[in-house]
Amino acid sequence: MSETALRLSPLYEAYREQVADWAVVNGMTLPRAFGRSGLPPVTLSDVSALARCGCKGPGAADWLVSQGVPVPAAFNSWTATENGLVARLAASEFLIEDARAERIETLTRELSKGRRSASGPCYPVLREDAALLLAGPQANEVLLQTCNIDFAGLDLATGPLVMTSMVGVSVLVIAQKRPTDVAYRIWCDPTFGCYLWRTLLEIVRELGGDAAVHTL
Amino acid sequence: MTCPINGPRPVSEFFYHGELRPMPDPQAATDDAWADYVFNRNGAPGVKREWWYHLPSGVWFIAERDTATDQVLRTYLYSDAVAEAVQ
Amino acid sequence: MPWRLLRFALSKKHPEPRMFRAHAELKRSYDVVIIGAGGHGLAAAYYLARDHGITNVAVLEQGYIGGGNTGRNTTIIRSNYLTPEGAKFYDMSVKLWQDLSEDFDLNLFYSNRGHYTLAHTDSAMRTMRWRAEVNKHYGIDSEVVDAAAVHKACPMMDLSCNGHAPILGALFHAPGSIARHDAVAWGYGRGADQRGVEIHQQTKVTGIEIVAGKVKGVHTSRGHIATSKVLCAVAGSTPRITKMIGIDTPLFIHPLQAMVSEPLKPWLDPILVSGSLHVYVSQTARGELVMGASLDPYELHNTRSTFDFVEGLSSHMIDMFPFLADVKVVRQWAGMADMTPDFAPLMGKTEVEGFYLDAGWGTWGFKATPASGKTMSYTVANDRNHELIEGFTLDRFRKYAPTGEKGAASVGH
Amino acid sequence: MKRLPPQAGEWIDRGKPLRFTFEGIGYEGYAGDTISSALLAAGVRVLGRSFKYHRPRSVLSLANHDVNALMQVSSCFSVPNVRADVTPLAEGLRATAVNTIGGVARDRARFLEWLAPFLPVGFYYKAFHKKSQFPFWERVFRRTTGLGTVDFSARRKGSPKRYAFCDVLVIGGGPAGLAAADAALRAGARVALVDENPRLGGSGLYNLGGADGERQAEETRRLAAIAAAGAVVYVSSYAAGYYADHWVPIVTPGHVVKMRARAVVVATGAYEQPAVFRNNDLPGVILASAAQRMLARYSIAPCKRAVVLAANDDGYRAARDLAAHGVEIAAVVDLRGANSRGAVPPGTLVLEGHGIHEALADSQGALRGVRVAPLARDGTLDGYQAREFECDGLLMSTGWAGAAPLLYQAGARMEFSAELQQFVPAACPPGVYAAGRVNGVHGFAQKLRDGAAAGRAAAAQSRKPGSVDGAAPSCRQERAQSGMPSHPYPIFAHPKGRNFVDFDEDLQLKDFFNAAQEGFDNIELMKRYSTVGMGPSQGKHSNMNAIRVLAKILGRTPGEVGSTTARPMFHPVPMSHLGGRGFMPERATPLEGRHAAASAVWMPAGQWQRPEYYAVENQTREAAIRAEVAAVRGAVGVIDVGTLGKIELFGRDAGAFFERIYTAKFAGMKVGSTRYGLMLDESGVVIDDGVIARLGEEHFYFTTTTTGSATVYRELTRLNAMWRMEVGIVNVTGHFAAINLAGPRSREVLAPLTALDLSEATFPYLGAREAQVAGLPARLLRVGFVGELGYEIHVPASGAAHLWDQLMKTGAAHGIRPFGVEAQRLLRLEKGHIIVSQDTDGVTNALELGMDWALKMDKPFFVGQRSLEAMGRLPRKQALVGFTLDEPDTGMPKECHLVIESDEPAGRITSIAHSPAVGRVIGLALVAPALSKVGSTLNIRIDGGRMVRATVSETPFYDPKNLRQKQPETA
Repeated sequence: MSETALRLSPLYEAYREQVADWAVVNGMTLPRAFGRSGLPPVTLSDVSALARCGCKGPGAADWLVSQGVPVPAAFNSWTATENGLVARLAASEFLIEDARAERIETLTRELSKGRRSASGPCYPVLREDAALLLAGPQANEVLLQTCNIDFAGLDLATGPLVMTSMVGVSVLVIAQKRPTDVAYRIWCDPTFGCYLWRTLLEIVRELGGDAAVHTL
Repeated sequence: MTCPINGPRPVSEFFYHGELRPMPDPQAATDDAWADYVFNRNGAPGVKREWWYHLPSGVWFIAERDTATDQVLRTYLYSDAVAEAVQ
Repeated sequence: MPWRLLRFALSKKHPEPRMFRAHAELKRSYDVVIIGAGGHGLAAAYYLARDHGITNVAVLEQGYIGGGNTGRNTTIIRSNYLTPEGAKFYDMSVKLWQDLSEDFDLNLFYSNRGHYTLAHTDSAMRTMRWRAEVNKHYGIDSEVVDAAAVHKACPMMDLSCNGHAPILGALFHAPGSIARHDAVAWGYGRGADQRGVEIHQQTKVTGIEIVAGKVKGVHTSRGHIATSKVLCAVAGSTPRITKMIGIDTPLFIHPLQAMVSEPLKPWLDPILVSGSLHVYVSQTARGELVMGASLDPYELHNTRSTFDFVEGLSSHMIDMFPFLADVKVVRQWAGMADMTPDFAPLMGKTEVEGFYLDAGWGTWGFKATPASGKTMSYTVANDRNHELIEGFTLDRFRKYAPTGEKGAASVGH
Repeated sequence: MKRLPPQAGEWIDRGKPLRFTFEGIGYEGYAGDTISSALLAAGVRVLGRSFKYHRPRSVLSLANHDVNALMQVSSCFSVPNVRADVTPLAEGLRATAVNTIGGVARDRARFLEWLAPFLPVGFYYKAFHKKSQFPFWERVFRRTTGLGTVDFSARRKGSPKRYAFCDVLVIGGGPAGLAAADAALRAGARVALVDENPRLGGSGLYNLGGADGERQAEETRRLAAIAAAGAVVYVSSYAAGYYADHWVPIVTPGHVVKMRARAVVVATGAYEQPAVFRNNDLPGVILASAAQRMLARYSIAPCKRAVVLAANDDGYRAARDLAAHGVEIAAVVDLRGANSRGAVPPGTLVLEGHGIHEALADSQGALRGVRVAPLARDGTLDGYQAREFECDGLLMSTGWAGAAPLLYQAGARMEFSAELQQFVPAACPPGVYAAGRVNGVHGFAQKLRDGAAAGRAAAAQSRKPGSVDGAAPSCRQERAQSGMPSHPYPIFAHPKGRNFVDFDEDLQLKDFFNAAQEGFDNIELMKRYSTVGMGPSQGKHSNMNAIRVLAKILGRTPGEVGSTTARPMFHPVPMSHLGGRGFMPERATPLEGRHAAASAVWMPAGQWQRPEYYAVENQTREAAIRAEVAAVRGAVGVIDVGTLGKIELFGRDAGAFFERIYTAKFAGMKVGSTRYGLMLDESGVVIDDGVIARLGEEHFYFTTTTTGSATVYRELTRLNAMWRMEVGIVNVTGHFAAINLAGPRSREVLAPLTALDLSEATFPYLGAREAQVAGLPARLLRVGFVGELGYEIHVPASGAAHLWDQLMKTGAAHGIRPFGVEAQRLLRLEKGHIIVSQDTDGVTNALELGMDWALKMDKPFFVGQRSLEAMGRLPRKQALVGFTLDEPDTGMPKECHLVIESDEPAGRITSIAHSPAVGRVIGLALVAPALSKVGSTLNIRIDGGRMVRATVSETPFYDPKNLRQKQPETA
């Protein structure tokens, strides 16, 4: 493993023993490979290294607009951006994720100054989430075995975001339509990350899938 | 149970806090009246306004629920209830 | 084969009389009206008649005898309570229990099994020691034992609980017992009936007449009765009754669920309770495993079942007993528990003269049946709280002096 | 019994023979057989023994209700109470009947039947209870009670549970259910269909009335249409119950599917009901529908020569089915009067107005014949005129009881239909529909129309809730055309009894009369006293007849008697199915791996595991902890405090908000400082404590106890919603890691990692700063929980391991050592700091803690304040004090040992330990106020009942002036 990376993924302990080859992504130590090739019916990936920040408060939406961040109009929905996404959690909280760490750093810096828009204040939210990606044709089956939401019944065109409980952990889930399948992004409190990873991976493996590296 | 923000969800995703009860003015209330407020409950069945919390999203809201039948008549945010009361 | 069963073979006609008479009509007045023909109400009637000579008593029941929580609980009897008030009260109860079958000449299947409250954390071990020390002080047989002793008592149990919650030890309470719950109501009912008490089933109380702060009578679905004393022993329905007379109480009603397995050849001797896993379990005389968990998390005044309950409880049962995976659950049910803020009951006189409460029985009412009958009959007969219930009166809350049974705060069964 | 020639539609695969044993004897059946059908085909007549009298029993229903043919089935381990009538046969399966002594054939417990006269209903209440003798009798009972045996070697199983969603769930794949599914599919609904049989079709494929090829063909066409339309089909599966909001758990062979439907069609059919007459339990006496299932599914002739007891059209259909397969029909005995007979094969003897007076047993105890007697006008049988018929099979077709548990659970209002002699739904709740026999609709064509109507209504409801009135069943016409499917009283007394109403519990007709005589004369009391319906089949074959009997006793109608509630489960469900995988969330701080590498010994703390201490090779636990303590007192230590709750508060009103939720004052608090806070509930009970740091005018950061983080955050957000102050609350518990660096050398360890000026003057005790530490944005709090110079360093969670590594690196030269929870407990005890929930309990109020300095009663308001005011006017109940043990050699008290005064409990120890710093055993205790003065003697009862003495002492025990926390720069 790399001694030099400043950051460790919240999922690191869950797969440390199975990984031999490490890389550093966005300053975070991540597996370079999980040692299985081919496309299994379902894969689980660690995407915690994506840069991320959050904000909340009555003025959060307006403040984000002022920063040129596209704001999803509906509660519990998300919008894709050029290099990431903006998710609206309930009414007045936002999660912004971007592959470019600088973009997030700028926003975080601005936020920490204590921001206020015409509609009220906007507060920073530290987001050190464990971030997972579940993909492949059997991904929905994993969800059906772990959480009580009918993802197949959601209208993906509206960019739905679901806050629910998965194997006993509060999670945030969005479905991303991809050319050949639907991939699910899952975020949870980092201290539940290893448990969530291990539990999901056990089911993923039962279904013939495995952990996989997802290139950010 | 239908969260006003997250929509219908299984009741296991929620935390029940109890009936919405106005707090008497602590200065004006006698010790007895304050004890009644702190300890006593309207334990009889009926339609009650209750605090509920959606655990995964952290949304508090008010549910009007018939505690005899478990039927939820409506749910709304507390701020909306206040707005309604003001009008 | 006991000789007394001979008469069944020898007599042409079934040689048993009615256990409780049917009464076509209510009398115009009674010395005491008891609302609720569950174990508690009937026990109070029994001791009123037997110990205090008060027999002009009506027990009113909206449903049928023992149809409420008496017939819905998991029948655990113990006295290993945390507070001195609780320990002394339940100790009296356990002692009464032990003689009850002979008292009634009715076999209650009072079965002494031993009771283990399992501790999975060091803080739980501390609480167990606290309870044991209080118990021992009052002569109650409780002791803290280690995991090896638990293993000896129940060698088939997985002490690691599937790695989820390793068992560090337990509070062992040797007198812990189970009994045939319905029969308790029948025994008290028959005994009261034989002494002249009238039990009126399918009779609903619709109002209570109060004049100048004193009880004057009771309105029922079958007419009005004059009386100066009303004992309310209706558990989960208490708030409906107290609302009729304008008494506020801290009671709140949550369902308590239970489930039962198919009959199995006996294998589980002790009663086991795990606070961390929310499980309590014993095996009945019929061979069924009777299992319960914690209270439902919200107020509800009906006895619906939830699937969440059987899922959670089964999962934890298998954590403790992995070999039960293929054993089947036959039935689930629920009762309405009248909870108090301090997990101690609500008993005795109230601000309305002649209105006596026997409530707040939450999840601990069955085991209290004899003691509550005994102390409430004394209280009603003498219009003076029995000394054992002084810590349980309603006015303790205005004194900001809750009886701290909640300190035990594991599963309260 | 031999197999019939192969026929179309049979379920067995004759190409796949399977070998198995029953009671140690080898048999062969086919794939597709159940254990019972294979045994019947092999000519085995007795499959089990009854629960109480150990009478020989066999198949009754062949439909998952044969509780007298429960088996212990072994493969790799042994499973109790397996229902042989529906359990698929498997190669090598070994089965024995449950609850016999010495095997089913020669069960030694059969002597119990001789005792029957001594054992009336409820006999066990009437004897055995002499206190001295009960334990003996209890042992006797425990030997005879129970059915199957638990195999302790059975392994843990966790079957995956799964959620599923549909528009219309149809429960029951018989004619009505298929019609409903078909109609709902045509209306465009997403349909799921459940049937407990391995194949769909229900009675449409076996109740053939001799040769109803048309009916079979129509069913087959519909099945194809349903499959083509994409319904999700669950076979060999049953709905365990109906739960609120159309939640229906479906138990499949491998796991539970938790189905959430928008509308539900209950087409669960009906249980055919036995008639009650003497010896109605003999092997060979079966339900007519069971015979039809044997014929059509397993190609077994139920007997060679049959008598059919009929009281409806279905009986004649069964007779024709028998005849079609070459079974001789000795007679059809019709309980109804003249002109009620149906079509029979030519030459068949039909005895109208007759009943079965008794069934006769052969030497094995199986059926050899029946005595048929004419019915008198009062509905009784005239035994003197009985005629004997030789037969080895008696089919009963006298009525049906709706399989209505799911409707009851859904809250349907049921009423008794005198025309149908059946409880039928009068009103169903929204979104729930009944169809077919359970709905009181019995003819085939009628069922199809009823099912289709229900399917259409359900589909419409699923699209637009409330669009269809679920309350009024539109089946009046179909019900009216259903004839009279059930006899009102197919129950016949016999002077010698053995006429069973409940086969599970061996209850005879007279038991009900006797129970009623004893006062148990309403249906609920009757059930509880007699135990009718309490057996494994939950009354599916006994409740209806019990209601009829009680109605007869009371002179009322069954409707007036009413039925008992039908609670889940519909059929018993294995606990592994219910438990599923058993998810148990666990939390871990980002330093879990670092602790493990340092040989941490773990202890649970809620969902977390925390290092209790770090094991050192060749050192005892105590020594390791002592060394950790010594490191903190003498050099420097680090502890992971990341499990503490961490919450941020922003906004103009943040300070005012804190004023209201904590007992301390915050209004004048300086930016860059910290303060200790106690949090109370409304009754003044202490619920949490923590350190509050002011990082900006409108920005606070505070910690809660490890167990309190979620509940404190939740309650604060509720109060914030209610108070409507300008406050933003963010729970960052998991997103920040926290490490407490403590000890006289801590400043030197930290200094190389940060540019922050750590001097006492610029960053004093109780200060709070934000700075870069080891390249990470950090928050530093000068706290003194363990009583030394120390820094609680909070960094984003992903950087925690890096910070830990850097601290260990720079600390190496200073003798740094990680310390665990045990060391911390001792260190804080020396400082007299409380641990909420150890030194307090669920009723300890703030006045009792001796921390009046932390209670700012002069504030306008804080939660719990008003209660404290009121309690302040009342005598206190207890007080928390520090104490020192007088003579440590006399014995060591433990936490929760009692303080005894005047022979009564007067308090308890809450914390205790030997303090190396003080050189004494010190502790905290909650004691009676009279004992709370410094210098008072505490008499403590320890293990073994011995008494030891302690003296109430001032706290802190160690460094009372807190000088060590405020150390100026060390050289």
